[in-house]
Amino acid sequence: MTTETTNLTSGGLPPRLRAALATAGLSLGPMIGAFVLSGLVLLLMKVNPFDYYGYVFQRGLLSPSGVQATLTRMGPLLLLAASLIVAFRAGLWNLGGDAQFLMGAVFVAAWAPLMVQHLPVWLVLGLSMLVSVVIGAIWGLLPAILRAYQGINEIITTLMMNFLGISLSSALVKLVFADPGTTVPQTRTLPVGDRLPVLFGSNVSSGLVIGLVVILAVHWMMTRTAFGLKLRVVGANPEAATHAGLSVPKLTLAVFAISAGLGGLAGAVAILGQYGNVRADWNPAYAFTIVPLVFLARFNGYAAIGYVFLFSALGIGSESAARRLDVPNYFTLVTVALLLVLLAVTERWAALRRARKGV
Amino acid sequence: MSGLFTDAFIIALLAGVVAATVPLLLAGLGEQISEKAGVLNIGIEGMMLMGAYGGFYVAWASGNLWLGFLGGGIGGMIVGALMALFCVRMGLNQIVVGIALTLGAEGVTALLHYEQFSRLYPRLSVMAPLPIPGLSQIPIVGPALFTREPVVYLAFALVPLFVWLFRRTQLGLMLQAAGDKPAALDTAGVSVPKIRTIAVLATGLLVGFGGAFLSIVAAGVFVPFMTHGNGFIGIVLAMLARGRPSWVMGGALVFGACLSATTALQVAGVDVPTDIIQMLPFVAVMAVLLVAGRKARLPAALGAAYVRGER
Amino acid sequence: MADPAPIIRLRGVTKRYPGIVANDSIDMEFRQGEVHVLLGENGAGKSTLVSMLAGLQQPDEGVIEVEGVPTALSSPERALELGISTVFQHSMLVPTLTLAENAALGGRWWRNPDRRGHEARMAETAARIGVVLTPSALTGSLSLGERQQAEIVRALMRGARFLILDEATAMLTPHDAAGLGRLMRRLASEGVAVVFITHKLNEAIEYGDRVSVLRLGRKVGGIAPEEMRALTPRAATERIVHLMFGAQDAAAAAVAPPPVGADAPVVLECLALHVADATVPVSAVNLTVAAGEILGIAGIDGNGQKELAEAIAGQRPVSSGRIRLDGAFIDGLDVGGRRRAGLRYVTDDRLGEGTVGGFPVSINLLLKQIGDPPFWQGGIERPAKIDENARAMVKAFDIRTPSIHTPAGKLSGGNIQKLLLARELTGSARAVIFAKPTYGLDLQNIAATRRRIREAAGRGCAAIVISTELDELLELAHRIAVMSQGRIVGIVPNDADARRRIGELMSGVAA
Amino acid sequence: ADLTSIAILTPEQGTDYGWNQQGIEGAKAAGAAAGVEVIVAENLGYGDVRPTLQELAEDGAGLLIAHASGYNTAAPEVGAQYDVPVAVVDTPQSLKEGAVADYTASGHQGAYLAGVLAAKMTRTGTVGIVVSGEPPSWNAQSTAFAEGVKATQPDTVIRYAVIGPAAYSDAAGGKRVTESLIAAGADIIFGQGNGSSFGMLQAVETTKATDGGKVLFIDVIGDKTPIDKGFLLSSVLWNLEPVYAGMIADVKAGIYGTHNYDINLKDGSVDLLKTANIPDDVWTEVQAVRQDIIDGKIAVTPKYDAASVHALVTGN
Ligand SMILES: Nc1ncnc2c1ncn2[C@@H]1O[C@H](COP(=O)(O)OP(=O)(O)OP(=O)(O)O)[C@@H](O)[C@H]1O
Ligand SMILES: Nc1ncnc2c1ncn2[C@@H]1O[C@H](COP(=O)(O)OP(=O)(O)OP(=O)(O)O)[C@@H](O)[C@H]1O
Ligand SMILES: [Mg+2]
Ligand SMILES: [Mg+2]
Repeated sequence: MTTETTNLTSGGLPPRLRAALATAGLSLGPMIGAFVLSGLVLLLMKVNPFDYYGYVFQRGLLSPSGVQATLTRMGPLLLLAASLIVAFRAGLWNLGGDAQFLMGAVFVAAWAPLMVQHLPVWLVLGLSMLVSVVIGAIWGLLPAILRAYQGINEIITTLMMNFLGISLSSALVKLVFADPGTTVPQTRTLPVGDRLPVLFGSNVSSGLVIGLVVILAVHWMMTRTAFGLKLRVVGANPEAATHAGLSVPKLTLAVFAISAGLGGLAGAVAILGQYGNVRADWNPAYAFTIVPLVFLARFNGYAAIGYVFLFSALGIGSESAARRLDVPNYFTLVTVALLLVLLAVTERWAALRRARKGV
Repeated sequence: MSGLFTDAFIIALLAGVVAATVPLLLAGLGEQISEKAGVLNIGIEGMMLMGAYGGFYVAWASGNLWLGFLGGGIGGMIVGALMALFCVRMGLNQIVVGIALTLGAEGVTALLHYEQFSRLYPRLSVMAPLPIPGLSQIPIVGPALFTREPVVYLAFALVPLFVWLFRRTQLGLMLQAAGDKPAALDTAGVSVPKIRTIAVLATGLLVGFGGAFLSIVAAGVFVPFMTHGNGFIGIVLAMLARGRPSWVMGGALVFGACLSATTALQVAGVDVPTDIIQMLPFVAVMAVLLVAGRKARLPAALGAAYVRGER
Repeated sequence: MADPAPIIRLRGVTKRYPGIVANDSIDMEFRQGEVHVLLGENGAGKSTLVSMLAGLQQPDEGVIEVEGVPTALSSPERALELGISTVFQHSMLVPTLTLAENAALGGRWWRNPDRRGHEARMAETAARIGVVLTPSALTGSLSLGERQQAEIVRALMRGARFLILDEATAMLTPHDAAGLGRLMRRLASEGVAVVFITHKLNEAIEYGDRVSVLRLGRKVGGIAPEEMRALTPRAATERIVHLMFGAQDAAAAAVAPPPVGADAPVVLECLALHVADATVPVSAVNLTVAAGEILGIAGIDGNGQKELAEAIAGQRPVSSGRIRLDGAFIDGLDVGGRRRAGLRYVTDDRLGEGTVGGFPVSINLLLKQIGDPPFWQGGIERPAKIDENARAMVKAFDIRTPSIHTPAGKLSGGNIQKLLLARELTGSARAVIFAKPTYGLDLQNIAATRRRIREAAGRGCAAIVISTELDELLELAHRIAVMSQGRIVGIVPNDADARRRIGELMSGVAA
Repeated sequence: ADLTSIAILTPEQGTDYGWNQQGIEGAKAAGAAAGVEVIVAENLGYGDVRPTLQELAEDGAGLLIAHASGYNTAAPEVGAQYDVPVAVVDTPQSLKEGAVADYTASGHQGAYLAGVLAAKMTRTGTVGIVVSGEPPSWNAQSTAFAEGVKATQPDTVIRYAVIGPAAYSDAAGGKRVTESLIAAGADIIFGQGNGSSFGMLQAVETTKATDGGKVLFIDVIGDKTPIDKGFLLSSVLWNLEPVYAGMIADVKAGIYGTHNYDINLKDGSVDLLKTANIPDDVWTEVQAVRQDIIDGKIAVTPKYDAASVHALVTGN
């Protein structure tokens, strides 16, 4: 895996802005490419691609409720992106985000609906998020320890813990946290009124704000603070970190705690802001979707925000377009795949160009 | 519970172990080649689905199950070829492409299924078992393990073949060099992209066979998303095996045995939640890692694109 | 020897990298039976030339003629086919394969690599050039020196008619380097064309038939064989130094280190130090270094020097024994604590652990002070201070870099070394360990580095210099300890008799 | 009230001869009968269904049928937001006047009959239940099936196996587990699963029972006769049309949300499929039991939890 490090130099805002604009530009080309290619597939299916993408834009970007849905969906995704940025920049390939997300979600869903009966809502929400961070971090502890003190590759352990966590969260919902008031295996439900507040009377959950704040904070931490730099040194060259007197094991634990904790927080925000409860066997596999986006964003928080927005809008828009034109929803997967590949091609091309310019 | 553990039942359970093991074994061995050569192949779930679809389609259209396997191998290789093109030739990020290929293959196979089979759900005939003379006469073990479809024997025969390939051939050395120090392979006069392409195509072929086994032998039918995470478990197996084919087989058997044990316990009427039993193989592996603390060494260049002369 | 036709001739060969012309219309000839020495300071373009001959890179302009025919050396495979065999500057062995397997690599994919046969042939070839190696040993378990020997043996096994050795003696002991020199001569007499790159002028003069000097990518001159034979070694050295560095006298006469006063306080002490290690356990090391003293540690590569240095620096756990700095025990401290106490370690693994290649020079200069004020305030970076520090250091230590924001990995080895020295020698250093401080550096950089070491001692630091080059230690050190198999087998004062006594200690005569 | 269109949301594609297909076809038929447009949103998965619910509400659907238990939290919330009545499954307690009604669809009465049929038809004295997960409606049918078996032939052995916690598409698992049950003596398999049920079917078609005879399959929800190769014994057929028709009528009458809906033998929304594999005399006996259920002489109580299933099928 390439550990690319961006924004090493401490430049001011203009280059950053320029980078953001460039990223936006670099995503537009692949998007058009992906639409052209998937448009060809649509033609094979005897569907007018213009109609299809008309609906995608209409719903994902133009209709008020569509945009609101897009923005709401972004909240947990941004938190997962932040979680992965911390880990990936530190050279730790935490691929267990889905389980960390689910563990956070399950415990919060079990806890918050009970607590709101006793405590003020704002306190419950705040404590719930804290709980989710702790739970996520605990779930990330084993891979962290194995990596830090035994040198066991975290890709393997986080993948294993992922399978394990998905099963365990399901078992917890069925066997421990099930709502006694319903036959469906699911946790108690947090009443709509007790969820995270919506923004300015819209339908957009304030989870979006939490996500934005956290990912920007993480980006700042990784690029502007001593702690972030230490993590990046560990990520770029662990031998150099040891040589420089950094405690690689401790930093590894810290990275996992933050990364997995944010994964758990993403779960909490999804529950507190949108879902209200967790059903057995529920796994939206958000982290799996976010991994490629974070790579494409080159671990840059701003770029990640852009990609997450793009993908949320595409998801919301495609569901609508598929329904309206009677295209099986599977088609969305094809579009996403094409888009990812083309984005990767563009990213590679841009990297080569940067190299040629000798940056 | 009297009379449950008849020969027939034990035979079925053992046969179930084999049926669950073979796709994992093929996926794990396939992933192992790629990883050895330094390509982290996250796309094998997609290769497997394409193998399952291609295998089923050809078997159904031709009426010949063996041709079906060929189709499955080709289906997997198509995804493998894309992986090789994007990651080996163009040097794109392997994780991004791997996930993209998995999503794409899920979408494409589900669409094709929807267009072709979703109203008829055709099912295939059974592949005739090939009793191994002598061994098949052993009570219980004979009918369970040695009266199997020929592809099962072939799948297990791959293990010694791979051991031979890795240990006794130039290709084995080359794969290892491509994964551990591609520049050294290059300067020894062997093209790194060529070796890695061969590896990824071989992965596609094997994993495609694994998918074809699922649709042709294990299920006899294709349904969308039927690989059901088998590919991802293959990745875990390959990583844990640290380059040794026999370990992939061992791991696959453990997983297969756990699945079959789940069934056995339930059929025997033991009330254990399936969620808990499903966790067992993972718990076991984590426990082994925790206690034995084995360093799961991965190839040094795993996941990194090789560009000649770049440092 | 009659003038044979050149096997390879370069005509106007140019190679550009982003922002630099690494080779600028080079014309050069390599003849059968000749050892052609390429000289030039760090970054002059020698390795770039090699990479084109080896088929790793293609020239942007110009032609490479093989036996008079313009030929595209399009891949390493093609180069090998044409009988061009290369020992690269950086190891090109697969660490997870044995030496013999590395030698066997290549050929039809289904073929058996024939480990036995290669082991036998490798041992035989090694014996022929007088080095001892274990062909069945795993490459990764060997020292860099042993690996370099193995690479040379592998190149010879290929039976090349055109052999390139890029700084092949950098990791060898003087004894083995001399052996390699004799071998080059023998190969040349057998008709092989040898290209030999070195930074050691004595080697160039002793083994070379012809010398070409590169500077900033250009060929700035050379010495033809007949002239070579005519010149005395001293005159040849002067010619070459002049070509390489212009008028300046880079190899300024070595100044003897200032003597250490008898009453100089002891700064660094190792008391019965044991370090566990699978290959070379360090045992019972007792050392004392006084303020202003330079203690040399001699020994063949891989005899526990690195393990000892890392243990003192705190990077490697000590199994027993104690370490004292300025009278206080520091063995309980971690790397950072020891650094704050005044202990510094200039590693020889400059890219591997000394720097983070992708990070800018400015950050690498502060790699061991991350979070410290004034560069970080309350944990938040202060770019202005960081850059200011970097500019000052770059100036003070003459680090040649396009910018302080350039990734450190893009600097040449010599400049990376200066970066490390700048980082370790500023501030309140009390004791400094230098591991192979000058390997791979050009003459000027060697001189500058040695001057830094002397200056550090002059300021009252205790210095330990680990080196495989005896001459370096004889030039620098007050006392020289000899290390063998993880033990200090003797410590001798650096006097007229030192060379002989160290030789005895190293060969085990006077254990 | 005026009702021009209704919408149904299903988690998977409506081509599964099962849950999703039945929901969509039922809604279409009910809509056609009442002259109401039916919007179908299928294959939505089990993730974030709110945006689709919102869009359908905005598009003017006068009733949102959330045809998956996974939608039972989101649908009432979106319904309340847009003031659109919604129909949910598996949560009878969410009944709310003018807003929410439940149609916990369970063919438990039919499953009981299937149990009676199986008990009468088994040669080996062992029947098997295979499920690809344990959602409430399947648990209810599994218990009812087991009760039907036990009531008819108490010494019949019932073997029960779950393929996996969420193995809905695991066709290979379906085949493997079914084969184990057949080897354990079952010659009749009661199978519930989406994609995985095709694996069960394959097992039944390709494996001999322990007595050397044919294994027969009892399906649920849909009618797989068109793809049968002669191994389909029966199916617990659901017909959701009356349920949806009732909803449409209630919305129009302004009384939606005053009561829940169910499916039962009485109004024909649940029935047992007759195939050529069922001898006439057996069918007659089964029909008698059917009448008893309709008449209330036999009470079949749905039990939606997995524990009830396990309690019934363990210890034999
Ligand atoms: N892979 C590369 N990418 C970009 N630039 C390179 C690369 N390799 C070499 N260069 C450039 O070519 C120049 C010459 O490098 P080269 O390695 O040939 O020097 P050298 O003479 O071998 O130096 P040394 O004595 O340090 O080994 C360098 O200054 C550098 O700028
Ligand atoms: N990736 C790169 N991009 C640009 N220049 C490079 C790159 N890698 C190396 N160089 C340049 O190559 C030159 C030589 O690099 P190389 O690493 O071969 O020399 P070195 O071994 O560091 O030199 P020495 O050890 O002799 O001082 C340096 O001047 C450096 O600027
Ligand atoms: Mg060089
Ligand atoms: Mg060099």
